[in-house]
Amino acid sequence: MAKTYKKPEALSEQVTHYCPGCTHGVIHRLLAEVIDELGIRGRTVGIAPVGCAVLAYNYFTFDFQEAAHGRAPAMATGIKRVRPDLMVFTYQGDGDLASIGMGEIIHAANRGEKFTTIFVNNTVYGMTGGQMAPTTLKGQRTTTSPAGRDVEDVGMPVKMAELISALETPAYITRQTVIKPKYIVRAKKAIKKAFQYQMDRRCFSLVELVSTCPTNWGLTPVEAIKWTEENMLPYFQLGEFKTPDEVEED
Amino acid sequence: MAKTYKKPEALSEQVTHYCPGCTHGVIHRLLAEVIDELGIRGRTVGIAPVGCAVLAYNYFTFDFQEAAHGRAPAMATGIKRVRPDLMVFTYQGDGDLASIGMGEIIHAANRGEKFTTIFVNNTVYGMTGGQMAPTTLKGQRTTTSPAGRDVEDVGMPVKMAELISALETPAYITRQTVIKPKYIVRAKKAIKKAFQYQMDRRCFSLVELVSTCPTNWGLTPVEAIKWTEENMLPYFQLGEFKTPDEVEED
Amino acid sequence: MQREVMFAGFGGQGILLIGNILAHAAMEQGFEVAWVPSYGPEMRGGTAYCLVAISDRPIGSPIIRNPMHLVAMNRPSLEKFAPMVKPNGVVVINSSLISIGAERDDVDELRVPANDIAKDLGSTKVANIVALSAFVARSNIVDFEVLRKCVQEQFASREKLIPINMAALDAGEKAARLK
Amino acid sequence: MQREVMFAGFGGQGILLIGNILAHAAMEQGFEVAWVPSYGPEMRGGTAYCLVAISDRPIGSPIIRNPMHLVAMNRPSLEKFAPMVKPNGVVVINSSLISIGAERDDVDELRVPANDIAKDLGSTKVANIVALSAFVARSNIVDFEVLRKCVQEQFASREKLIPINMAALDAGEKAARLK
Amino acid sequence: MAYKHIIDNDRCKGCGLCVTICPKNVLEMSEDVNSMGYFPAHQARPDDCIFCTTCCIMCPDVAITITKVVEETEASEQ
Amino acid sequence: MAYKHIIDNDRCKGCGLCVTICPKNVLEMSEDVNSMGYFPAHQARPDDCIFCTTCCIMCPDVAITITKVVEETEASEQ
Amino acid sequence: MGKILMKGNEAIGEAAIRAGCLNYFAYPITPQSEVAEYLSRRMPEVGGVFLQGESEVAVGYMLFGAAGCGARVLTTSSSPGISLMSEAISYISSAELPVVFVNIVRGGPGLGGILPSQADYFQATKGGGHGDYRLLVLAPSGVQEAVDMVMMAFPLAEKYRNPVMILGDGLIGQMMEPVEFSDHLKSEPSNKDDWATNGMDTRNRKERNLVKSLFLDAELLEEHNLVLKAKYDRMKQEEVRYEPYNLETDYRALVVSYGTMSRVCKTAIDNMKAEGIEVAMIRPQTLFPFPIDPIRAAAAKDGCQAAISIELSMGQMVEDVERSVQGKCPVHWHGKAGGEIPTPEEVVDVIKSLIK
Amino acid sequence: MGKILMKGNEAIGEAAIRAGCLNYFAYPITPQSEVAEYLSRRMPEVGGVFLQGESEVAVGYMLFGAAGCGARVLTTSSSPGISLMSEAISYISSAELPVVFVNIVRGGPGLGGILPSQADYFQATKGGGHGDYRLLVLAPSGVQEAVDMVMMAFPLAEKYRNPVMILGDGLIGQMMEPVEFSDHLKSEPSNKDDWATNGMDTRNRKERNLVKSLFLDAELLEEHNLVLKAKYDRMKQEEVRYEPYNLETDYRALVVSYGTMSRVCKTAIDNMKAEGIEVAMIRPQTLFPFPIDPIRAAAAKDGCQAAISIELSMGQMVEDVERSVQGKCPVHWHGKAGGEIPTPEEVVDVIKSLIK
Ligand SMILES: Cc1ncc(C[n+]2csc(CCOP(=O)(O)OP(=O)(O)O)c2C)c(N)n1
Ligand SMILES: Cc1ncc(C[n+]2csc(CCOP(=O)(O)OP(=O)(O)O)c2C)c(N)n1
Ligand code: SF4
Ligand code: SF4
Ligand code: SF4
Ligand code: SF4
Ligand code: SF4
Ligand code: SF4
Ligand SMILES: [Mg+2]
Ligand SMILES: [Mg+2]
Repeated sequence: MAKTYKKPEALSEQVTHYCPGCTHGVIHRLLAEVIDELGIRGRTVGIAPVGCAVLAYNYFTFDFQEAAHGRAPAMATGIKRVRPDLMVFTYQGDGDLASIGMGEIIHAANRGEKFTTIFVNNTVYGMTGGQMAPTTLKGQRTTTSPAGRDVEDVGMPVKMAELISALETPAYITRQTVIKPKYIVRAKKAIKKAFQYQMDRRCFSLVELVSTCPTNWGLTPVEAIKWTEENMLPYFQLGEFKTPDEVEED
Repeated sequence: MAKTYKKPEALSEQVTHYCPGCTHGVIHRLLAEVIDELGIRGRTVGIAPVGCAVLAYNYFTFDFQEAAHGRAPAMATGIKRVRPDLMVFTYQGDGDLASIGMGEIIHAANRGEKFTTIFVNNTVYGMTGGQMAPTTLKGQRTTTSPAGRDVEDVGMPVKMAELISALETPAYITRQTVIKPKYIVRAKKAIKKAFQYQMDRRCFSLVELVSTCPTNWGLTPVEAIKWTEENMLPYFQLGEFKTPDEVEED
Repeated sequence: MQREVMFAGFGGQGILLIGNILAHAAMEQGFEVAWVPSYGPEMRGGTAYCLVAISDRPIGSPIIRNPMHLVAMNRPSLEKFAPMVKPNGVVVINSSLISIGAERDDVDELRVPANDIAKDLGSTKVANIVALSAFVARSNIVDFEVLRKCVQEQFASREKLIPINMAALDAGEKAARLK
Repeated sequence: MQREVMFAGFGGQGILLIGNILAHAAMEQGFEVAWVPSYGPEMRGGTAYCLVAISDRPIGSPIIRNPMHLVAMNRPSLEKFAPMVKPNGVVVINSSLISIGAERDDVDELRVPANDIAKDLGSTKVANIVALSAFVARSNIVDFEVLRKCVQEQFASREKLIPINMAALDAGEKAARLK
Repeated sequence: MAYKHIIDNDRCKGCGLCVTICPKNVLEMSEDVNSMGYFPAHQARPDDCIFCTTCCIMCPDVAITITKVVEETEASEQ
Repeated sequence: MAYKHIIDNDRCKGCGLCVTICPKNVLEMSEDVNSMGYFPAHQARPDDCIFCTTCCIMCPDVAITITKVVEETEASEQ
Repeated sequence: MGKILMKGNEAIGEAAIRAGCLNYFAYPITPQSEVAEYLSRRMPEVGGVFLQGESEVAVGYMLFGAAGCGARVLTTSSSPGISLMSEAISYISSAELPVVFVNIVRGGPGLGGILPSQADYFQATKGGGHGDYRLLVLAPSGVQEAVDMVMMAFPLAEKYRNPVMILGDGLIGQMMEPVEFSDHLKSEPSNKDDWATNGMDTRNRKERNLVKSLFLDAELLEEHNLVLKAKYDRMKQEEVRYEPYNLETDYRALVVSYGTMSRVCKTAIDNMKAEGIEVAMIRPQTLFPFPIDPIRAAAAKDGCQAAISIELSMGQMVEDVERSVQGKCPVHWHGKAGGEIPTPEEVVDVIKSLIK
Repeated sequence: MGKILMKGNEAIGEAAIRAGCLNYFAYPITPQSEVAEYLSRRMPEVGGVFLQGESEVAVGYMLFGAAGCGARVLTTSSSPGISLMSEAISYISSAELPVVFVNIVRGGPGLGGILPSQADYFQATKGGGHGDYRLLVLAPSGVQEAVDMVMMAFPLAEKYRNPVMILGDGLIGQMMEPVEFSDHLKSEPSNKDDWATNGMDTRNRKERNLVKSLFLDAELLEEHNLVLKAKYDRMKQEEVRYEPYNLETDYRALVVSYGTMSRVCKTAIDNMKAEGIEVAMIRPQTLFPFPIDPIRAAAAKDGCQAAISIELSMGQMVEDVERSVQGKCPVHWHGKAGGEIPTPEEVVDVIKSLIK
């Protein structure tokens, strides 16, 4: 059963600036592994968001662009339109993708742009100090919802995977999580599948990843995992919401 | 059966600048009738979009603001937040609401802002000369899709009512049309219902109205009605997509 | 010297086209030219107009409050622009659709029943060419033969339209010379 | 004269708080003061620091490359900031966590086992107050009694924390005076 | 007849929608241009009109009005 | 034993996720601070390790590596 | 109430409330997010409106809508966020709505950095948006002045029915200084019934109000722009504010500097005075209207060998200084734009290098 | 190929293709939508990319992405649309990407009108976005010059790895004039392998490329800004372009005017010459870098009684004229900002009123 495990080539040596236990690190590694396995490092362009992952480009070993807050899907569109042969992914947080970047992600998905979006949903604006995000859970306290998210006042948390699945244009849309090894393995499969659809120039793909932000939640990494499981997973249900195929394949 | 019919008080005397047979005129009248019937003219604020209806404020007799392109829902939010007692509606075209204003309408709907959106879907950018809109039908020729909308290239037409209905926050979402008297009567009912939900401070409401643009379609008004019926209605299906009530009421 | 011609009428009357042809002819003849359309939401109102400036020197502002000449294809256009024409300008009036006159005694008014002439030729669509031709014949703003060539070129890609348009050109010229 | 104190350590050590208390005390004593934190994504790295400027005149730039004094609560902070301190400044070193010294012979180095002292008092949380107190006692940058008052005010809303913090203050002062 | 059916010549843009929609084939387009340059609709067969308001409901330009021809008795009744 | 389990002391941020997740309770947090100021994880009971890589999969900082201790025969077999 | 030690961002939030502004729309961005965090707690306490918009673009139009119906309203943001509002700022200016914007400037261009900067001077004073409009721009040099300027901004915005921008920087937002708050201002702009879409029923005059910026007709747009211009000209007459420093001496150079940077310049000037070298400073408190005449007069003084614009940017205000000085003496620029603030020593060296 | 009569907007589209720009992203807006309409037909013919973005904000970043991976890329828009791109313009400038923007300016502020205007001068030359950056700004005065400037813009953008903006107006976009197209330019910027994210596999040098604008460290951001500043300074040295008009005479006044407005000024100057009054003009063809030295020299000439900035705005370029003239003679402004263009007669009257 035993196997070797080491840093993928697509990942740089640099120690990340992420807080201890932050799942951004796990997701980075999965991406790097998939890119290694597909052998596409030399023709991949990543797009870093504005959010805690703004420095993501430091942690990979292939071409990167850094977007403005929320606009990664527009940048990816620009790249894919002029260079359809490149493999392009955006890496975006929930503030980035679901708040300021709502228009861009919906339109890129609707146009069926052939890139992949990795959507890291941790229910808060990590980088700027834990403000409320569109995905903040009902009653969840943040620095700008000090009394807890009041859904009467600001509505329900947005379910991006479901929302984008409501578009008519074919796409691959899935929600996974990385809070435990078994989920991590599935998340990696989903990312790989998304990249494969892109390689085949089939469709847009979005992998939403239910993630943690121990620092801004005020929890230890271990508590954060538990909190995610108990609070996020019941609302942000895991699964495949849409595939471009008539009959689902794996 | 006979009844009298005259210009509602909420409508001004001015002849509109709309092209002959353009359904913007019908929708204006319906709005004015509803406002008259609810007796809310003195506390209503309309928001004109940027689009053919940019001058809408000339045709009504109550307070109006004019938005920037796509931003009417943000303006309506600003008004309703500081003056919840005012009745506020946005009047938006498909370029305005579904293209540039996608982020604003989705977020206003998701926050459950208590205003009403009248969404005039005529599949093109009327005012600027008939360019492609997100709602342009498959294969439809426009000035920027001269070979017809290629859904492989730019995706499927967006169904706004369905998309917004995918949000979790309660709302009243319906799609109607105004191409024939029987539909017009139903459209008016829907508008009234939407305003009533607003009066009761229940929820956000959106009335999508399948409309015509004879000028940019290159058709006579009568041909335009027929085209709408044959091409738009099968794709943009009429109906109520969401109500804030557990059990639907009328 | 710079001369300007205002063409005005309903949308659909081919106003922009005849302005374009005149500008083309002037260019062929070696003049500096500029063609300026009305644009934007005004078009919704159903009116269409354009201004052509022709000069032997680089053209300053081609947007001119007082054009030298006017070709009015419908009544609202005549009412709007006739008062602005410079003294001694030519004012062509499409008398098929316009019963009134320019109400000016300092301009050269030329009434041409362009729609009627065109109808006689087989299609009211060429009323615009009739009016253009009459205007050029009267004003001599460009050489008539150059105009003829340009009309021909204009319809080069839709060859079967050439005869009727050439006939319209002749009819317009005739209408102008008659007076 | 303007004097500046850099407080530095891990996030969670209460660095910003002791800077704040010192600034408050200086203000109470009639000085001009400014308190400047580090902010933004640097915080992710786990470090926290702030600078307090105290002066008898309006304060120019409170962002200072070479502060007069340093209170270093962990080793990386000492390594980073010790070389920047102005000659003759006071450098307080939390010797519970820092085995090395400032490596300077022109500063007044004061080693205080703040965490150990705090642990003896019942909670390592008050190590920051121990260090602050030792610093003030050594530098006399503000009147110790004013500082005492300000610490008390700081915890006024959480009264049961007052005794341990006052004890920390005394212990810190003692540690400074001992040397 | 208790109702009056008026097409405002200067509001009508000649779109023809009322003509198509009238169940009684009452309306036709006029040959005369109006002040805006349009050929407005008019009642070609007014006697067939049943005042159903269908044309009013359809007209995008509120050019058609149907008013009650008020008789004294009716007016006081309301 | 054919595998080697290494925790890179200077990459580990001491989040403790590996400790919680290890099925064999091999890992524990160390008492000594590392260069970044964190208390890293270490193998308290290395003999219990079954090299299942679970901890590697969980670690957000790629601080854990498992390598094959290559013997000549094995290497040539591959 | 005496002095309290307060963070600039929080003090700005508190000042707004005391200025009677109970409506706040914003989007988080470093280094000003504390304003939003503070007001998310405070607004519910005072019955005000706090809303985190989905983006700065949306926030711009929330402000428009709210101000358009007569509410006193504030936003705070930082450089990229202000860029995203620039269309709205142009619209709000054209619609003549009194909105107060606070820009806690960070390093640019692009994502840049988050440290103090003055590189949005052009954007604020020449208009980031399109068309002929002007913001009234106030530049505080410390927390107390930030508070005072917020209190001042609302009446000014309402006097002119024009947006006012307060240009701070990361230092002013993040630093704590002692502040004192003056009394609360009265709450309602007085004349709003003439123009606000606050619902006809609530007004005496039963005509509808219209808030808009479209003028398709050339003459009407011209007229509108002349009205706006008259307003900006009036600001130039009535609202120029600046602090003279050491201007009464026989100075050998004139420094023009504002905000955070001017604090350092003061220290530098004091230090030079101690050495026997007199240098004067004009510190613009309004960046628009700019203190053109005072600067020209000061630069023209006998013995003044140089005017030096010292900025946390690569040379923006210097253009206005050049315009002001009109050749009366040579104009120089010194600045930094990375986030580091020049030290007094550096400033002294620069000044010395420019005078004999 | 001889002269053909072509609409400005279409000529701009065609010129881009001939400049080897096969990538176009835009959003419709009057008065420039014909560029998009034209290119929606032409791009497929030449195997290029045409994409109508969902908004100008998105278009700004499509340009960023495309240029970032080495493509030659164009957008066209009009005033409010450019405001929405201002964040992107700041980012693109910081990331040093060669993008060409065309702004067919319309009346502002706000929704304004759609007639010709020059009221985006400030926005274009001082930066609508945040931070220290500069666009190289070209101002054509007719359709032929618009074509020439588009052809010129791409090599300039690539020379400096900096965005270039062409500032036209509704007249230039909508009018037809005779144009001649020069030969096609070569297609690929040569040095892109050094910086573009075009995929490591396609490059010889196997290091990854990074396109970004974040510099959290003060020193690095400072360094970056100094690199940018050096570039702008170089532009000031090498790229100033202007047309002198009647400058060889003993003129009594100096007009500074550009674009559409300058055409009218030429007519006015000709008319005055006929009357025996000599007036000179400097017509900036680059608005940044601005022809500061030529204007100063011209204003300083004996007999020149006034410098007059004549603009389709309420007074924007006049500030640069003031800066340039440095008190050598009085500086005046004349302008309109509604959409109507002042007539030659009006210009003559203004000039006469300012000279003896
Ligand atoms: C236009 C703009 N607005 C705001 C910001 C400030 N900002 C930086 S990151 C961020 C939120 C990031 O949150 P999220 O996308 O959820 O990522 P996370 O940090 O949680 O991974 C914000 C608001 C910015 N840089 N630019
Ligand atoms: C920021 C901005 N971008 C573009 C425009 C130009 N514009 C005006 S109306 C319009 C499209 C309107 O189409 P739609 O919303 O469908 O309304 P319709 O005219 O069809 O009723 C556009 C793109 C603008 N005014 N502002
Ligand atoms: S703030 Fe939250 S999201 Fe950001 S690095 Fe820390 S834990 Fe991760
Ligand atoms: S262009 Fe189309 S939408 Fe606009 S008024 Fe004309 S018909 Fe109506
Ligand atoms: S009222 Fe009815 S019957 Fe009469 S004209 Fe109108 S549609 Fe026809
Ligand atoms: S529907 Fe109205 S506008 Fe159209 S033809 Fe009939 S009366 Fe005229
Ligand atoms: S490899 Fe498996 S058993 Fe060994 S430490 Fe890691 S999780 Fe535990
Ligand atoms: S999971 Fe990784 S970072 Fe966390 S404690 Fe274990 S080895 Fe260290
Ligand atoms: Mg997040
Ligand atoms: Mg439309």
